[in-house]
Amino acid sequence: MSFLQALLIGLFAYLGSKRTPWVFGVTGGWNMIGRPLVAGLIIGVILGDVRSGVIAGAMVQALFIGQITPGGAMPADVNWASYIGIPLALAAGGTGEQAVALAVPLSMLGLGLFNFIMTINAYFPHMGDRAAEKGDGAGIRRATYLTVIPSFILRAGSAMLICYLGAPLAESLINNMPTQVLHFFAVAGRMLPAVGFAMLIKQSLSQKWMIILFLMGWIIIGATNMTVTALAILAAGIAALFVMAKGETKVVTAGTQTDEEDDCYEE
Amino acid sequence: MSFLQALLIGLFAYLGSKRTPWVFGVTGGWNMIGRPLVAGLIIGVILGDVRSGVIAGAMVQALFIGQITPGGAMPADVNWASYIGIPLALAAGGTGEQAVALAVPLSMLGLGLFNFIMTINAYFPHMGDRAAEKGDGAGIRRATYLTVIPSFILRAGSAMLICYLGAPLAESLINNMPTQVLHFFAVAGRMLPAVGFAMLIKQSLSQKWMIILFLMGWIIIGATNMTVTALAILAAGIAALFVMAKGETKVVTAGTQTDEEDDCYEE
Amino acid sequence: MSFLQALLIGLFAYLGSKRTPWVFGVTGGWNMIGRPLVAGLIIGVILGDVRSGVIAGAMVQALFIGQITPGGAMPADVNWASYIGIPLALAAGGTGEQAVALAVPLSMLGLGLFNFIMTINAYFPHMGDRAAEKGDGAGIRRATYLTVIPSFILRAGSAMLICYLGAPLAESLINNMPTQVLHFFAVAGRMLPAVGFAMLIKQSLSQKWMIILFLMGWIIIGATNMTVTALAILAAGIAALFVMAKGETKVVTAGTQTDEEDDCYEE
Amino acid sequence: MKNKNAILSRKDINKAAWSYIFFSQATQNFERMMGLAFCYVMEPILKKLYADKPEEYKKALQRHMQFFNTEPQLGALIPGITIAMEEARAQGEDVSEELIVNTKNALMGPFAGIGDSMIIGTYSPILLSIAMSMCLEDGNPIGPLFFCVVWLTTIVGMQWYLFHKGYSMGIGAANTFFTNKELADKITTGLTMLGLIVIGGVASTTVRAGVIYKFVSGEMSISIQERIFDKIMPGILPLLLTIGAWYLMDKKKWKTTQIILGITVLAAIMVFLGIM
Amino acid sequence: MKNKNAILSRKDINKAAWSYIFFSQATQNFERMMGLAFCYVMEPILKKLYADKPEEYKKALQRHMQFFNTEPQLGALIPGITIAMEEARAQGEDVSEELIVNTKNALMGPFAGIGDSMIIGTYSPILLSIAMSMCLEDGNPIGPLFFCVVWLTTIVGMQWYLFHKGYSMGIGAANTFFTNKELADKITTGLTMLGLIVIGGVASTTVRAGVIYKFVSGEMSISIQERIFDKIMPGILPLLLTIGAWYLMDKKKWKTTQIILGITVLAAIMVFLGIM
Amino acid sequence: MKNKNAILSRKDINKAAWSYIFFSQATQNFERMMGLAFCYVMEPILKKLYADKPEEYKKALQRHMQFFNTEPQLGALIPGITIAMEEARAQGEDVSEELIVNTKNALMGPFAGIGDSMIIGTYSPILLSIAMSMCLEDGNPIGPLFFCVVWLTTIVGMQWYLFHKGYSMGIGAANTFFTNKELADKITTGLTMLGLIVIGGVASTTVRAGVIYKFVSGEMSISIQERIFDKIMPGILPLLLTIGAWYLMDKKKWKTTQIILGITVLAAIMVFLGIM
Ligand SMILES: OC[C@H]1O[C@H](O)[C@@H](O)[C@@H](O)[C@@H]1O
Ligand SMILES: OC[C@H]1O[C@H](O)[C@@H](O)[C@@H](O)[C@@H]1O
Ligand SMILES: OC[C@H]1O[C@H](O)[C@@H](O)[C@@H](O)[C@@H]1O
Repeated sequence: MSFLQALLIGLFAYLGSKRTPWVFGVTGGWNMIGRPLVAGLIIGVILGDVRSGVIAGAMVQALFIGQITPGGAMPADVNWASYIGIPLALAAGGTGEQAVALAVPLSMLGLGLFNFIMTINAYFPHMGDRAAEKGDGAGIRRATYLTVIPSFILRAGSAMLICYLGAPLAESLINNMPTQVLHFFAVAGRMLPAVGFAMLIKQSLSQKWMIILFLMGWIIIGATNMTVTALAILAAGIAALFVMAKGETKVVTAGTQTDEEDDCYEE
Repeated sequence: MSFLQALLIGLFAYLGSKRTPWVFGVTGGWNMIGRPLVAGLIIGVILGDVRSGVIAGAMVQALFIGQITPGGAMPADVNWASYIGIPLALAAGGTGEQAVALAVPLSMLGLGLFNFIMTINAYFPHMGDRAAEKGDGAGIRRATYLTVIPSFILRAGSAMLICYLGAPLAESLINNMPTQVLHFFAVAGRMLPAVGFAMLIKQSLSQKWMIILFLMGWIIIGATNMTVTALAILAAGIAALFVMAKGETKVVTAGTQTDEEDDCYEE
Repeated sequence: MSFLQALLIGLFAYLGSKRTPWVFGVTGGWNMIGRPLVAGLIIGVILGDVRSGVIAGAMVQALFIGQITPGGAMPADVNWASYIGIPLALAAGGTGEQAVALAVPLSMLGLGLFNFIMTINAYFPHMGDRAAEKGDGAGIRRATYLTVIPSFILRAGSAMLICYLGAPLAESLINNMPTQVLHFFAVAGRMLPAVGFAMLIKQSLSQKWMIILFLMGWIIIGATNMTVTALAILAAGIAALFVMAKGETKVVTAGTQTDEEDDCYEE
Repeated sequence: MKNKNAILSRKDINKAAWSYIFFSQATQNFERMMGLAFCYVMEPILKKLYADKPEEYKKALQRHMQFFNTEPQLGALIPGITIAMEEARAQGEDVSEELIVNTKNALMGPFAGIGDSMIIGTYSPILLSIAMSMCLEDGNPIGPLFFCVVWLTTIVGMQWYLFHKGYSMGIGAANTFFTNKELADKITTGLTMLGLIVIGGVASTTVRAGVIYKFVSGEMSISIQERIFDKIMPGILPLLLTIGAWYLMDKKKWKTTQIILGITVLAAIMVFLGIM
Repeated sequence: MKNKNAILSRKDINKAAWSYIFFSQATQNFERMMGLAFCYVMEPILKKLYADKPEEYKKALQRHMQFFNTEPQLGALIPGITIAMEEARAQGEDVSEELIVNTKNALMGPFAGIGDSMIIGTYSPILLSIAMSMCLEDGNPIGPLFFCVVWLTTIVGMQWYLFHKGYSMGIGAANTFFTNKELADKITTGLTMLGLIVIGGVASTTVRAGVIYKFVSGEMSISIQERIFDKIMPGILPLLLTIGAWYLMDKKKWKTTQIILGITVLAAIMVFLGIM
Repeated sequence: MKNKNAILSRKDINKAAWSYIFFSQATQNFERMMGLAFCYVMEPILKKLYADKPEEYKKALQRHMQFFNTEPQLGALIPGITIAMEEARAQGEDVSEELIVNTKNALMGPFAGIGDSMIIGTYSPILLSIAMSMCLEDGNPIGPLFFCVVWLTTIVGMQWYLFHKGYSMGIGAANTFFTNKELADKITTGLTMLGLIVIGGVASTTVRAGVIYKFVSGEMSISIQERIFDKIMPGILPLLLTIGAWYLMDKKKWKTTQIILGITVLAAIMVFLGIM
């Protein structure tokens, strides 16, 4: 990997990190450029092998597809997985399997960096406090813009350096990796997405019995030719039927609760 | 096409038109003989090519399958499409595609005839009025039977004449039709049924959210091996579950509106 | 079939009969060893042809899969079907089809034996009554243990004898059976399970409209790739949605029935 | 339910039922729709009922010459009820002319709506699509024959049943329908839902639209339809087309002809551009 | 919930549970059904409880010799409850003989119904059909072995759990079941629905009927099954057969044997005519 | 709804909306989360509103420097509402500082929960899985391009809409949300259900686990996966894995890292033993 290539990858690693404002903020950055699928295309273009990049991106994406970060709690660092795992795998002549094998451990290691930035960034609001006290609008803007710097240095820097310096190591690592170890990462990589979905279920489940809905979705996709879009429409139908069947009544019932009952609407 | 063949086709065109009483009224006439699918078989028998007739009938049928005529409002004249479109296409040596290409424009043109008959037929009730005033039962019967005549002349006549005289024109038309034009009619023909279904949805939808049911049916057929019969059974199940889940309550609630609680246990 | 083989088959016939306590009572006996599927394996081992035994067992099992015996009412004697039908078929060199052809009539004939045992066994409770009157615990135990004997003699004996003596007859029967008769038993055997399911529906149906659920299950399995397990999960979802949509309301309504409103929050 | 000393015989009702089945729609026109035919069906009945009251007979003829319109097949219940009401009136019961006319008018709307969507819009398409699947590939006549047999027997049978049912229930039929609102609601909702789902299924096999354009760049050739639309959902385009047509019709108040024109123009453009 | 100064030890209950699991159905007969076995299970318990009251012991033995019948596996809850009630009575609490007998009688019906349809009619067919799919094609012993292991462990485990649950909840168990009607209803409805759907699925793979007749005319040969019935819906014939059998059984009160005979005759005729 | 004599122009709101879209998450840290960025977005607005009240301006800056956290994309409604409230306050309406802060705090929780599960947890996986299916087999760039275009336009559009909606509804938006509980409940329940079903579908195509071990005995070789697990249900193992992970997380309070470790160790053992 040439230095320029590593530099470009570092830059995009930063653009796809959580605190980047440049491309429509978190929407175009973390949630778009930061996605392994998109990263795969970008890295593929940079390294001159779009095909392998996209395939590796899609395979690494599967690891993190259901991942949410409630309240800033990151279960695994997608950024290093994408912007270090994929390029090193491609550089070593590998593709999807190799990218997954690197992404799994890198996503663990990257958590340290993520939490470090989340911690040091706590400095800037205090700078903002002081400006606010003085009614100094420019000071607030300054504090905001300065927050960009650590993220830039650490994200772009780490990705660039590890890609550039780590390439030979990664190459020998991957080339000498016993097939059983590669197989282990593949197996683990296929199982690990369960964690993201478990978080998602926990987050979404307002009532315990609703877990059955998750199971229904699983089974319907497994036993029919539905695409996810079709499933979403069907799911909207099921939800609408439920809400309408149940909801209608409330209104009727409300009617009976004449005089004093007004707090019975509680649900 | 021989004159006799054209004559027979004209006759069936009349028997499949909306006001024909002969074959169990509207049920055996308009809604059966009038259907392109059935017309295809009849025309195929008359022209001596059952196979092509049935295929053309089925393909033209697809254009109008969901069509309803609420309050006499006809969106497209199925009669001309069936009894002029199909025979002319067969006579020209074509089959399904050609029949569709002729059926699309003919179904538009035929609307004029349909509305003309609907208008002039308004004469006969006045004849009936006069008979009623005089308590003349025979007069009412006479008015009723006379109504049959314009329909017969116009429907049988138009189909017969156009089939007989139009055959050479249709032949040269179809044989010289650029493939792109044929392709255009095929494409339009596949898209046009959307209109019938849109009318049907509009007619059926008592509450806005129920549009999701239409989508559910669409998706289920698309993603499974269900036949329409199977879907109808499944749909009956969904409807029953909804009605029972929702309906039951009303009864219960109704119970609570009385002062005596003993019927609240009602299930 | 050697005498020893017939003896062993008779023994297992008894162990799989309804009143056998030995293998975790009715659970391991009648409901497990007594199932044609399991019987097929056992008989296969005894006769030295596991493969044919298992296949015949599975095919005979299909005849009785939905069978219940509410209040001791047995629609068809599975025991003879399994422990006489399968071994005789295997002994005659046949397998599934032949086993079914023998199982159908044998299951009818066996009913006589079943009802005979159910009747003579009514003797033992009276023995128990006398012991109870005298407060004689040992007497009760004696009565209980004695009940085992008729079942043992009749079930083991009948299966053993018919298998041993009937083998030549069955062989000539099966070998000389016109193909149309064999075909008849196959056709009847495929249709007869309808009876078991009809009983099951009758037993399960608390409200008439719920028959639609049976139809839904039928159609879903037919039109998708769902296994029965997947269907069971989906069914649990449908049931949960229904109960939750309907149930919720009752609670609310129930709330209105009390005089104090404070428990309206009940969920 | 049946009048003890009925004036009308079973034969009279049978005859009227056949008249209705054959003629219900035969006089259709924009002014009175099914009015003349309705009077034609009633005439022999009225003749018999008011045999000795010529004035009543005339008035009765006139009231059944008025505008009447419904889905004729499901609507077979209505003349049945009407005959029972006329019979009661002829027997001197307290059935006013207004009540008779109002009952007809009150019933014809709901029966048009439900009939159009359930009989013409749901049941017939179900049969047609089964029949089409039987013959589309090889032009086998079994398809149309199957349709004719099943359609004719079930629908003529239904009309026969409803006509007699209407007569035997008499005015009670109308009452049942309008007072037990809850049950009527349940049935209507259930049928509507059933219908919509089935219509969706039939539509998905009938409306079709697909992009034939392939993006070609160098050696690579990407079918837009297979690569994009089918991955989102097979049939996404015709679905959008149908929902779009409904939207324009329902929300934007486009007329049917405008939508037909719109689709035709759209098809022409797409074909011209080589997209479809 | 558990009695503080219990007379019975954990070991006593365990022993009774095993007695029940092994013997519940061992004395089945048309007169008392499970009666004798129930008494047999209770005997050592009663002996201990009424060690110093021989008259009570005799009366207790007699009351448990009475008719008793339920689905024995799901019904394992009932002897558990009964033991708790007898223990309470032995400790001098206000538990009358009638209450004990009535509780048994009140519970045995629902547990028979639910047990038959859920355990024998739903759970067992699910396992069996999975097992059959594992071995039907090549006679692999894994099918029956799978069934034995899963069935035995789950059902024996369930009985063990229910028996102890019954004992530890005591009379409360019965109360819970009968007073919290709403919850009981919800559960019953839910299980019934689940069962019916699954039964439908299993039935569709088990009941089979197909027309083999082909209509031949000249060169054309039309398979009636493929061309007509499968287009309507694959499996339409066995479905009609099953629903028909249920209809005759439920509405026309046919006996099981009559239906078996009917189907057999039908099959014979169809085979004879070359239709099936 | 809109203030008649508004101080803020359309341009001010547009500018603030863009600030928010670009910077909402840019200052994220463990202490204040989105606090500083929120103040940054409000600053030009506050400057204009309190142009002649420097003390008010300072206090306003300080109150928007406080802790704030929500799902930033769905949460775009909140700054919109906040601006409207500040404007009302500047115009002398009775809007206390507490009310402004409390409204922000009350809304941020629900919007975080719904936003995380619907936008990040449901909508994004839908798009991603479609996109992945477009490119996985041959590395076609159309997959990621499709994702970028659809995601960016819809989500930026949504933020833009919500921000302006929040401003135009003002405090009414919050009221609507919290007083019409029934509607809010319906929507939340519906969306939750929709989300869970879709998540289940996506999970089934993503989480994978299969046994490669084959039982070999003599000539016979039985694939445990195909012969047992697939017959029970294809995908039964990953389903159990996912449900197990959720169970440990939800009921046993395992931490995410513990579960990741657990799965990794499990995978290692299974691979080592040659089972997976
Ligand atoms: O949970 C709400 C919200 O918290 C933080 O702001 C981030 O982790 C966001 O990604 C998340 O949506
Ligand atoms: O809409 C009710 C009814 O109106 C007219 O009578 C005709 O168009 C019928 O086909 C239609 O069913
Ligand atoms: O119906 C309840 C019950 O009755 C009898 O005891 C037996 O036939 C059992 O198999 C059945 O479960």
